[in-house]
Amino acid sequence: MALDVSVDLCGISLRNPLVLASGIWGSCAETLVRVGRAGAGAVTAKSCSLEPRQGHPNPTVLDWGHGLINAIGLSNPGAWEEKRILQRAAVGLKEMGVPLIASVFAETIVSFQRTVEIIAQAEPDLIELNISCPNVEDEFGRPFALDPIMAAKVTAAVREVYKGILSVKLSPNVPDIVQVARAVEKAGADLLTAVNTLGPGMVIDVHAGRPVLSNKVGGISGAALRPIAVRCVYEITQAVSIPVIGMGGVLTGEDAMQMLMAGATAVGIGSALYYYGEAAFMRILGELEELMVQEGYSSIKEFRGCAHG
Amino acid sequence: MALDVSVDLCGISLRNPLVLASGIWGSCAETLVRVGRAGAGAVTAKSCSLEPRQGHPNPTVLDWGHGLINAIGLSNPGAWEEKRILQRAAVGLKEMGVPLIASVFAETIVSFQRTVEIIAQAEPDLIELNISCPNVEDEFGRPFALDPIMAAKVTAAVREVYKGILSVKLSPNVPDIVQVARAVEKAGADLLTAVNTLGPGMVIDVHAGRPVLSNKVGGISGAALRPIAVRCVYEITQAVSIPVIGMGGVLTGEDAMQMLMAGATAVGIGSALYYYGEAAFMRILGELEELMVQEGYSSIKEFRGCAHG
Amino acid sequence: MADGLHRVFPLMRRVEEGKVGATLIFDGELKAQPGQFVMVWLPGVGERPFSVVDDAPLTLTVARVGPFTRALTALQEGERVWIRGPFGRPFPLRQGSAILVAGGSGVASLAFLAKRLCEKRTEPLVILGARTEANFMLTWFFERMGLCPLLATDDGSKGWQGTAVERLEALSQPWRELIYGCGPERMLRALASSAVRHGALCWLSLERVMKCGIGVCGHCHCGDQLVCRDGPVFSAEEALRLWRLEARDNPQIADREDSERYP
Amino acid sequence: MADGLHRVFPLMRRVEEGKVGATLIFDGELKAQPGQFVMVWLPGVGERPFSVVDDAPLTLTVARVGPFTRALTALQEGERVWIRGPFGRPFPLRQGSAILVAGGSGVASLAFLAKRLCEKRTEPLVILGARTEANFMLTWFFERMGLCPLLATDDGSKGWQGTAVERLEALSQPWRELIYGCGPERMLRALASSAVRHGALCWLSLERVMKCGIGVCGHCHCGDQLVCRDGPVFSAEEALRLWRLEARDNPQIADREDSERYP
Ligand SMILES: Cc1cc2nc3c(=O)[nH]c(=O)nc-3n(C[C@H](O)[C@H](O)[C@H](O)COP(=O)(O)OP(=O)(O)OC[C@H]3O[C@@H](n4cnc5c(N)ncnc54)[C@H](O)[C@@H]3O)c2cc1C
Ligand SMILES: Cc1cc2nc3c(=O)[nH]c(=O)nc-3n(C[C@H](O)[C@H](O)[C@H](O)COP(=O)(O)OP(=O)(O)OC[C@H]3O[C@@H](n4cnc5c(N)ncnc54)[C@H](O)[C@@H]3O)c2cc1C
Ligand SMILES: Cc1cc2nc3c(=O)[nH]c(=O)nc-3n(C[C@H](O)[C@H](O)[C@H](O)COP(=O)(O)O)c2cc1C
Ligand SMILES: Cc1cc2nc3c(=O)[nH]c(=O)nc-3n(C[C@H](O)[C@H](O)[C@H](O)COP(=O)(O)O)c2cc1C
Ligand code: FES
Ligand code: FES
Repeated sequence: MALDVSVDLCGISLRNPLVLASGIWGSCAETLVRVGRAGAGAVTAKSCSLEPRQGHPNPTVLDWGHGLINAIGLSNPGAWEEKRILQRAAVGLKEMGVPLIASVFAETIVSFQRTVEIIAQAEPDLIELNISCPNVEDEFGRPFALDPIMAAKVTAAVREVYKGILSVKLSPNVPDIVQVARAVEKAGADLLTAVNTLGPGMVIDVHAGRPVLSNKVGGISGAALRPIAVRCVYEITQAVSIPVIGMGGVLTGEDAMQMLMAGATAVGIGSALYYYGEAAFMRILGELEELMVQEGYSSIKEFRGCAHG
Repeated sequence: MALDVSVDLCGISLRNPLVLASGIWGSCAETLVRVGRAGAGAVTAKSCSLEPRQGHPNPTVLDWGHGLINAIGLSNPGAWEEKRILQRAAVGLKEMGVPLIASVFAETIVSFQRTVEIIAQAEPDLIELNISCPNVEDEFGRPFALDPIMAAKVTAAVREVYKGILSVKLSPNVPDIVQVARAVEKAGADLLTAVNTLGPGMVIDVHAGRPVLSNKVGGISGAALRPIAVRCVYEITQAVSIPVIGMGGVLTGEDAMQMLMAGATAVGIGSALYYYGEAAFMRILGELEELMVQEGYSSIKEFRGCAHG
Repeated sequence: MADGLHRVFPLMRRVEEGKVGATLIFDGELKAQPGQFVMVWLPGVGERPFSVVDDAPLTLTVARVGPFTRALTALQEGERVWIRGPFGRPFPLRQGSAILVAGGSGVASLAFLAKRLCEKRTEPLVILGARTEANFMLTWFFERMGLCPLLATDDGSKGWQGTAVERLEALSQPWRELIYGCGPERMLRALASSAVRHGALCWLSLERVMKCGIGVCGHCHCGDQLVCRDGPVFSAEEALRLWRLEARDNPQIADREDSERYP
Repeated sequence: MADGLHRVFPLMRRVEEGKVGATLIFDGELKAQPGQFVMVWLPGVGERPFSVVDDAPLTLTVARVGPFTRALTALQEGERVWIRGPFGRPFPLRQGSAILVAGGSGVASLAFLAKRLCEKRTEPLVILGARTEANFMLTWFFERMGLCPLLATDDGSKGWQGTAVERLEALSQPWRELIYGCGPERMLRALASSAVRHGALCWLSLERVMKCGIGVCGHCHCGDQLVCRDGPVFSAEEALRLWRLEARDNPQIADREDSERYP
């Protein structure tokens, strides 16, 4: 019997559940198209802000042995240039039927709205809000993602100006991710992306006697993040009724199946590209299909969320 | 020139900075003494509560590839039996000059006090409060460690009934560990232990379609935790003036040096015993000494905290 | 990535073992050495340690003593178990002629040892003890190798009347150089004393209730050793030291009843 | 645990290269292939990519163009650098006779290639270009191998007056089958067109500003390729395709000045 690995994400049809995560390869139209060609079910562009941002000086990304640690500093060419990039990417992706997800971040609610308005002009299939960046209006500059109330405010504000499909990307670095997920759902998100990087963490070079990243600390992704991400997706999907793109440390078909069994509707792939390049998609998909055959599943909905028992 | 690896922990002299972490091997007097004999600078007993606790059924601990995940469920024989265990361990350890750290947890503040009073009768060199357990008096049953105010209350309450050296063990699962550290310092802790396990995380067996741990979720320790733990220790030691026992993923001398450079006064060793048994201590110490020679350090204070720059 | 998570093994064949248990032969191999054990997980039921009886195909022999072993021995062919391991230190395979003394389900690890010894062409003498005739397990396994185990039953229903250790003491032939034992702790204590008295090299496989199985939690300690990691196999001298350590601190332990492990 | 963190290399010897840079020979080896690069971290200064000139001992040749390269070329013997890598795809070592065409600090990776070719006893013809005589680097390295590079300077102060590619075009001898090029992008464009026109197999090493260096961040893209991961070596045909892709989307890019990379 033929395997059906397609999934439906808020009415968007994905040929398979594997989605390129934001910030990996997604800073130019050509690489986004390339990842689509390589088999991704959907692709996410790198997060962009209203104004261009330089990002942090090197070193910015390291393989510390159990995944990556990064403090890229959200470098991006700004919303107007990003709009052009998305438009170009959309042309190539549309041909292949691969949905395009745009990602937006900002340091104030108003700036979130403005940026989304510009990015929406490129008509991506979905806009994802990366709220794991400092809220400059907060007295401690805490990221929006760490506070259910602020996370909901951003969501509601963007909801006002954007009628398309809206995802909010959650941070694992909170004592109770369910609170944030519920708040964001109530504020009008159509789906959730979970999770962003963990930590932050720090790697000290003992010969230099100092942190390696120029930013000192960075977000943890890859294998080390996996069990945390799986737990987050499990908890969230138990508590909300909107779909979740689950991500964090998915490097194999088995990892992807864990995410789906935890309740994810689609699965983000980021750090895996460090290990396997864009071949990650066909590799992970092949392994997932093999597991499905082995376990006698013919479609993904047969086992989605089954770990909830 | 001779290397001096001894450290001073609130007036307690440790022949080397490596401390057995709570919960690994520390559930009986004989294994505690054995770890002392194997070269530990100090040893911590498993956390105990007022009443005996059974813990969770198997599976309770797993090697998931990048460290351990555990949900032992804080099984312990209760404070009265633990007192006997500590007394027996103290005899063997005193001979070797290895300090003994007791660990206490409870689900209410009063029960923390009662348990500490009993354990104090065994006269351990130091009592550590494991506050990463649910506070049953909190409306959400959140662990004390996740709330600076509750963490401070426990500390102050125990401080009242215990005049010996008191450490409080912090959780990495908070958006701002510095707040908790400061609150606990102010409430009277003599030192801090950082950090307890990360997460929780979840590992799903895709063939079974369910979480492997009987408790579904468990705390992450070992390599995956390391960069998070190093960052926590770095942030805490920047903010408080009491010493810190840094732990989380220390498997090599280089890892131990990272902790010390981040500002730790001593270094906890837990999951490393899974990989190397009690030989972990001499192995890590040997590697640390080799690095010290290589970098021209003759004592630990020469590089402690140097990563703060 | 090398990890310690479970692998799935479908049951290929189940062999009933008298009235007390079953031998499970799985579809798949798991490289192991005699004396090592695996942790068997039945999702929703629990996870328990079992000695490896053979590694190719993976074979376990299970005595029904409680809920988990009841579920395990009721598995149908094609159903699966989840296994991690092998764990623990194996029996040392020393040069010389050996006697294997098993009580109850202790026969499992010694069956594997007998197989390895036969492969090395040093046929061991095997003594099996059980309460009563219907409780013997794996006798067919030894017979298949051409070994004829000496049997002993408490009630005399089969073979010698008495324990396996009494049968050993009563051997007409001289003791061999190497003694390997596995079974209920009371039997192992008797065996250890005998072996030391006879000056024989002797190794015993101990059991303790296991949680992690990987030498982390400390639950399985016996004296200052962790049975899952430092054992389960110890020399008789070491076992005697560990029991003394235990008894010193828990006077009641010496006469602990472990009859439930001796079907 | 295999990771991608930095290793420390003490500087063993520094060789001044005219007025424009220095060659750094480190105490230690780092297995690499010609065309690959490493990320060099100077704590507190920054981290930048450099081609490997030799891997045993590890050798880099650095043109002083800004703050990092100034700090790097000012290192004293015994001082240390932090290195991760090597990264990227190397030059393919194909059978046949080769011409190596280098401009500016592009000489670094081609020096390593020349060494490997000489080891295979297929001596390449080497053409080096620079602005002026004082800007040549590593000529001693080629001469030590018995190679006599043809030199070209923009100002005619040494060798042929003109660019390295013009020198190549003016060769009296017929072109060889294999062309390898590294240098400023303007030069590489000219070289690629020439090579394609002559029907020669040609590989070029491109440069882009790198952040991660490990194919993650996407910063170093050229068309749909990531220079750090898919390159830095591309065939001339592929490079031409990538430049066309780039130019289509950024019309201003075609005439971008990269003189700072061409001392
Ligand atoms: C190293 C080792 C090897 C073993 N090999 C075999 C074997 O080859 N064949 C066999 O039949 N049995 C073997 N056992 C014993 C087997 O693990 C127990 O019989 C089984 O755990 C009982 O589980 P239950 O739920 O059926 O019974 P329960 O009713 O839960 O317990 C019955 C008895 O089994 C023992 N037990 C329970 N839980 C555990 C545990 N987690 N770890 C260890 N013992 C436990 C206790 O003595 C308990 O009193 C071995 C035990 C160990 C430690
Ligand atoms: C694959 C590769 C191999 C290289 N090999 C060599 C070599 O062997 N020898 C050599 O001298 N130079 C080499 N370079 C160039 C070298 O990396 C730059 O000269 C150096 O980064 C300049 O740093 P700076 O601080 O001194 O100058 P800056 O003032 O910071 O920059 C001067 C110029 O250097 C380039 N540059 C700056 N930062 C980077 C960066 N992160 N990545 C790439 N280029 C950058 C830009 O063109 C910039 O305009 C190589 C570059 C790449 C991409
Ligand atoms: C180098 C790098 C850059 C990233 N940049 C972004 C970003 O711009 N926006 C964002 O929402 N997430 C960003 N992330 C997070 C990823 O999208 C993803 O949530 C995370 O890496 C976990 O997935 P993984 O383990 O598969 O990498 C970045 C991650 C990495 C490693
Ligand atoms: C199996 C296991 C049991 C643990 N039990 C306790 C405990 O009882 N009390 C406690 O404070 N910490 C406990 N911990 C946490 C450790 O003390 C330590 O903080 C953590 O494992 C991080 O260190 P590591 O990475 O070196 O293991 C336990 C950890 C493990 C792996
Ligand atoms: S069962 Fe945990 S240490 Fe042996
Ligand atoms: S520098 Fe990051 S992808 Fe090339």
